[in-house]
Amino acid sequence: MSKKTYRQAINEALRQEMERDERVIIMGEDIAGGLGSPGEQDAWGGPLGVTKGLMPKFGRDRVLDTPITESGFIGAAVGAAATGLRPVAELMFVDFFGVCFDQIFNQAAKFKYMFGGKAVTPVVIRTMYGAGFRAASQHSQCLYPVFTHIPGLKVALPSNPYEAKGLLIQSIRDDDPVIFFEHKAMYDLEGEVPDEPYAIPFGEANVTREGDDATIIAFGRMVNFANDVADKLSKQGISCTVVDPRTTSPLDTETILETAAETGRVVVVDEAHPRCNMATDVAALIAQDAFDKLKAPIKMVTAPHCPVPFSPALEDLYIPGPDKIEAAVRAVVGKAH
Amino acid sequence: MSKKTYRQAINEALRQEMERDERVIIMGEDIAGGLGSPGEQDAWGGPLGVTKGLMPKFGRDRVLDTPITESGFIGAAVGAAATGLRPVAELMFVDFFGVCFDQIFNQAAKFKYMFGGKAVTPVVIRTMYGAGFRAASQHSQCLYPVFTHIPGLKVALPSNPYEAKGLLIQSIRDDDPVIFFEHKAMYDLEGEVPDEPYAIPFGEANVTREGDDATIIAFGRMVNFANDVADKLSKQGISCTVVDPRTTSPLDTETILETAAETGRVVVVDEAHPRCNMATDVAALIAQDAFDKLKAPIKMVTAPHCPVPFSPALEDLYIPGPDKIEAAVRAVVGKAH
Amino acid sequence: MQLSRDDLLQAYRRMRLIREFEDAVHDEFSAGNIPGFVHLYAGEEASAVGFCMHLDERDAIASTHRGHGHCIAKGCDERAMMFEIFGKKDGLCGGKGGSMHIADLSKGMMGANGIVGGGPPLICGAALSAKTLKTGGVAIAFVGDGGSNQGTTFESYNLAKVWNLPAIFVIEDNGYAETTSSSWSVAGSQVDRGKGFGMPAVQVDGSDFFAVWEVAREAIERARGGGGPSLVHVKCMRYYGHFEGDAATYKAPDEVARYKATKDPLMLFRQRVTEAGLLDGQALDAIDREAKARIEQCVAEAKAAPLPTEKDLLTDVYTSPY
Amino acid sequence: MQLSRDDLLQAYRRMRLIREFEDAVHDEFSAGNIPGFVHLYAGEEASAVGFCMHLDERDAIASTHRGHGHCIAKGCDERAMMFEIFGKKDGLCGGKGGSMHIADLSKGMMGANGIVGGGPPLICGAALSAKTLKTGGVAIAFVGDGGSNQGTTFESYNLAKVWNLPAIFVIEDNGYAETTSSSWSVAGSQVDRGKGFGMPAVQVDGSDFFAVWEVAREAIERARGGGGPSLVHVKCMRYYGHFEGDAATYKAPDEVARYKATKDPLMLFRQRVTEAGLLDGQALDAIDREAKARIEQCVAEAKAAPLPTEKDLLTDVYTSPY
Ligand SMILES: Cc1ncc(C[n+]2csc(CCOP(=O)(O)OP(=O)(O)O)c2C)c(N)n1
Ligand SMILES: Cc1ncc(C[n+]2csc(CCOP(=O)(O)OP(=O)(O)O)c2C)c(N)n1
Ligand SMILES: [Mg+2]
Ligand SMILES: [Mg+2]
Repeated sequence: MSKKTYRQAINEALRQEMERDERVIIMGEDIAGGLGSPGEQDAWGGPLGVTKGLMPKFGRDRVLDTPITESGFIGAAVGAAATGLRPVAELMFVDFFGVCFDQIFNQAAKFKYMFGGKAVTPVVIRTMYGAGFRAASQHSQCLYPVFTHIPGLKVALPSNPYEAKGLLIQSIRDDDPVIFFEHKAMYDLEGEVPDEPYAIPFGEANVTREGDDATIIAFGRMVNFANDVADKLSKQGISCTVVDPRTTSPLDTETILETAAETGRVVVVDEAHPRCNMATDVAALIAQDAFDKLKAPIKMVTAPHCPVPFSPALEDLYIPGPDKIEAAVRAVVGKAH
Repeated sequence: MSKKTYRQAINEALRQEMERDERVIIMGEDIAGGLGSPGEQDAWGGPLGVTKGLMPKFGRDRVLDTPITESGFIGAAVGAAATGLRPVAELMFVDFFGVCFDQIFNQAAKFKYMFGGKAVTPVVIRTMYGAGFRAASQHSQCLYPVFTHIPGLKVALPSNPYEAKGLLIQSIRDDDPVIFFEHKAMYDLEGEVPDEPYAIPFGEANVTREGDDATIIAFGRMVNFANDVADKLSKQGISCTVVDPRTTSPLDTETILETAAETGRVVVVDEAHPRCNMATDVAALIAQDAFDKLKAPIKMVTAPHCPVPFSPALEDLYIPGPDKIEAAVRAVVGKAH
Repeated sequence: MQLSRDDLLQAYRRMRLIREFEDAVHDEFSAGNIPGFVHLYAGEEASAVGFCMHLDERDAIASTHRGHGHCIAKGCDERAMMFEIFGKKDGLCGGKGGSMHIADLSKGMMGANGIVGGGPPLICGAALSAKTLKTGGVAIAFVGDGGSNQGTTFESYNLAKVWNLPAIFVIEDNGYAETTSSSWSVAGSQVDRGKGFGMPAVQVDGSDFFAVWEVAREAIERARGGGGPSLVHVKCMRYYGHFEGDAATYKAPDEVARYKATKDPLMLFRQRVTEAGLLDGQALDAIDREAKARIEQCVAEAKAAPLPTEKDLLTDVYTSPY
Repeated sequence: MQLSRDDLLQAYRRMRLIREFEDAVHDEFSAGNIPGFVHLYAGEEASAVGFCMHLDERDAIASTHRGHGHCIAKGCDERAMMFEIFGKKDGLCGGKGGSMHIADLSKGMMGANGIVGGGPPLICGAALSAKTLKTGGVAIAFVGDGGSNQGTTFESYNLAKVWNLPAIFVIEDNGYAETTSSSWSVAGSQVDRGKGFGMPAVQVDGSDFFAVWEVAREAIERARGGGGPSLVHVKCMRYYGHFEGDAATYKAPDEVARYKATKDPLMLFRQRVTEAGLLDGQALDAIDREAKARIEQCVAEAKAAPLPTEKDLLTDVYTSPY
């Protein structure tokens, strides 16, 4: 166990799984870097350095730089997964899914079903998401609700370094296509991470705080905001349960329904665009299956219905931050507090 | 006013708008047909004959057949819309959006915002959706929840020929990118359709049945099932309100909340995959903003979380049909009935 | 000529089986016994068989929406295929895929594909597996003339070349994408496009099994030997409509009939091998009869077979726990 | 030579303005005054200006993530651009777009684009508008060597050709896509690819403004005259890292310095016009001084300018009622 960043945790998971299983290969644009160039090789290790050091260790046959052809190489990862390899492909920013989604949602996700069960497609797609980087509308989206919508895909949203390592190892060992979402604003976040490999099972939520007054269900980076709010409010006599579902597909509906029922007051926090997102998904689930336990309207805290703006002055307003979460919790617990 | 099919209504809307405005052009794969071929021209008028007759009337300069390059021609429609035309592009099946979504969601949807308001992109994308055609996993999806998720897009889901004509005319006259969803199982559905052009404003739901016991909110083809169920149940003493939101983005939240509040018992019917879909979107909205009026858990009736199967024996079980809607209504109205 | 007598019999048997299969599906569809979108391969048999004759279990192919021929050529079980097309539980894909998704990964057949241009990236992956796992395998993407314009196809050319993959792109140019002529939709030429990506590229007459077999041999040997990808442009003719139900009015009235009379690949094969004294007509007649009987039996059994049931609806979505 | 003295002054002014703009943005980014992903065009000026000199308000261009140079060359206001890059309310895009989405449709500049390969389809659309509305306009997509491998780019080549659009594809090959050499990532050659789609295609030295200007003239005249699309492969060099913050260690240590010393497009322009006696050094020096002062002023004003506020967050999402 030692302190590692989210970036290091991901790198370590990749390294350990590549050591364990020769069939694990990784590919993506500049995940090593310098290919064909006269200068430094492994020059980048991915645009934010997440895969740095893997090419020198495993060689270019297992760490494949690609041309800028997401349909081509993500489709290749899918095809390779269906024929014996266990590829981890990097879709640099999830915002780029629009040029290659077919290979993910119509091919990888559906092979098993369309082929009557006779396909196994253990492909992982690692991808960056989220706002806060001043990266503007086409490099800041969440989009995991879209992947969650598709049967046949699994979707992991690690909220800290520990989750990142364990969920990525599970993603690689899992026999289904997994989309692994890395929040770009968390790469430098530190946390305790065991040195040995470990897998966190999918569909098992993590209850990060326990409380009586309200239940906050939050996703990805938002879990950290929710924890902060819970800690702050607990000093003010409002105690909150915080649930990190860890994966949106499968979703741990049991824990969500139980913790919602316990307090009867629910806030769902989702950084994604507000329509047909995880906030609505979870709120609807509760309104259907834990309705009788609810003591107050469910509150959703999400980004507004607009593209992500560039200007820091606007982007800071765009992100569903701790203030908005706190206000929502205060609203559901009501005057009493 | 005369009886027309859904297919005819769409064809008529296109024809009348092309007559009205020279800037309206249409494009797509085989929307006329026979290009470069020795035989019949306008051979198909689209794979299901929806655009038949438009090329002979308006010529190949305004009715453009395309190669099979959805990114290319849908992007061209977007670019043309930003530079003075009002293109209506056909994405044959919405299932194909995975090869071209970037031009829709990162380009068309975001131009206005990214460019600080200084862009107008009046593009319409007509597309076929839905199950029931024995067309299997890659030609039967709904996917409108994905488009609804994206700020900057508008999404229309006409439920019958009257709605189809009016909503398509509005789509074409609207200055924003509109995705117009045509259910492939409705093309032969007949209904009364005025001969003259008319536009149905976006974001105004249509209440197709009024009742006291439950509110059914349904989308697209499902509106017809909901109407049938309401008619059947009304004979058995259960009276339902049925709401057809007509557009999912914008969504008429006011009518939804009002009609939900009136009965306090809500069923939402969505043919789409169940996660992060319109059923969750509307259920969550109500659980947040009309919670105090609810008398029973909200029920969602959707397709199950699996790809659309080919075999008719399975596809019939897949579709959320009248039986499942009826059962849900009976469940929310409870023992009383 | 390096085709043995057995090879020749095998080639003819496969082509005839495809033809009978497609004719039978056409009849059954016309009679209302088969639902959905069904695209038939009749007329193009020499392409699938000319390539797949060189392949074995190490090798993979990806097909198109017009996939029955590639399936049979790659050794899929025609009986299970027929069951599949009828949507039956014991179909090759449990009735879940149907004609447009017919597949058998255990045979290296990675699927018909409902997405035009869906196959080429997958084939880069299969070729990458072969290269990485050093199986000696190659991978072939069959692509239509229409599919040759899809961006995914071009990306795959480039990827296969820069990764030096054992991949082959076979453009089956039957002159039409739905109703649209390839003489209009394809700017430049297939061969020049291939060369633009630095790949060896040739055109071949798809009515001539032997010509196809020969260019296939070269491309596949090159790939197996580490020489990288190639492109082959096969000119051919589809005999039925784009999908079942299409009257193909966009074609010249006598286009198909003339081709059948003068260039049918099975007819030309028969002519060639009998004239050269390699096989006699009786052996071929026997194959014709067997193939017909076999397919009739497949249809009869498929019709009688049970449908999948409710408990099949939600299986096969995931492999690991969900 | 058909460039007047005014044209020459204008060309040099535009190139110098781009260079000053980029140098200033580099300094401000390094000082921590500019956030986000910023990609600089310094070194490639002759390409943007060599093409855009032939364009007027009928014409449209689509750019890449590296868009400042194309903006300035197409006549966007450099002051509003600088405001935009600082995220200010009076920026060219109200501060909502930033460097990666800088655009001005009123000037025919259809935007920098955060999506590699995003521009070519849009340009087919602008060219279609020009053709349909008979404006006489042409449309140009600037594409990087990396972007030249994206499927959308190839689809656009084909579409432009089969629709016979007045479109030009300019591949700005600065040798790298991020860290990856175009000598590795681009199979075949740009020119052969263009020809594979039946387009006229040529390569040109992007350090030589006059050479660029000449091939641009030809391609644009052809397009305006109804002769359809062309491809131009411009070889050039970017002086800064891929984005601001990148140390470009993948390049040879002296690669940029040597190019700057021997092939800098502004230096070569100056040499050429002074040696030929077309302009004197003083006129060019004056432009240098003006450009520098102008950009300094833009930066100073941008820094002092107000930010957008909460009421700007939800505007500009839709045009018609929502
Ligand atoms: C991405 C995508 N676009 C469009 C279609 C609809 N479609 C199915 S087959 C076809 C024509 C294909 O033509 P070609 O590639 O020449 O194959 P052929 O049918 O001639 O065998 C089209 C347009 C599709 N299935 N997928
Ligand atoms: C679809 C997509 N894939 C990847 C990226 C990430 N990316 C941004 S710029 C770039 C390199 C582009 O190289 P090139 O086209 O040569 O342009 P240059 O940066 O050299 O001007 C990459 C990979 C992106 N923005 N969009
Ligand atoms: Mg074809
Ligand atoms: Mg480059």
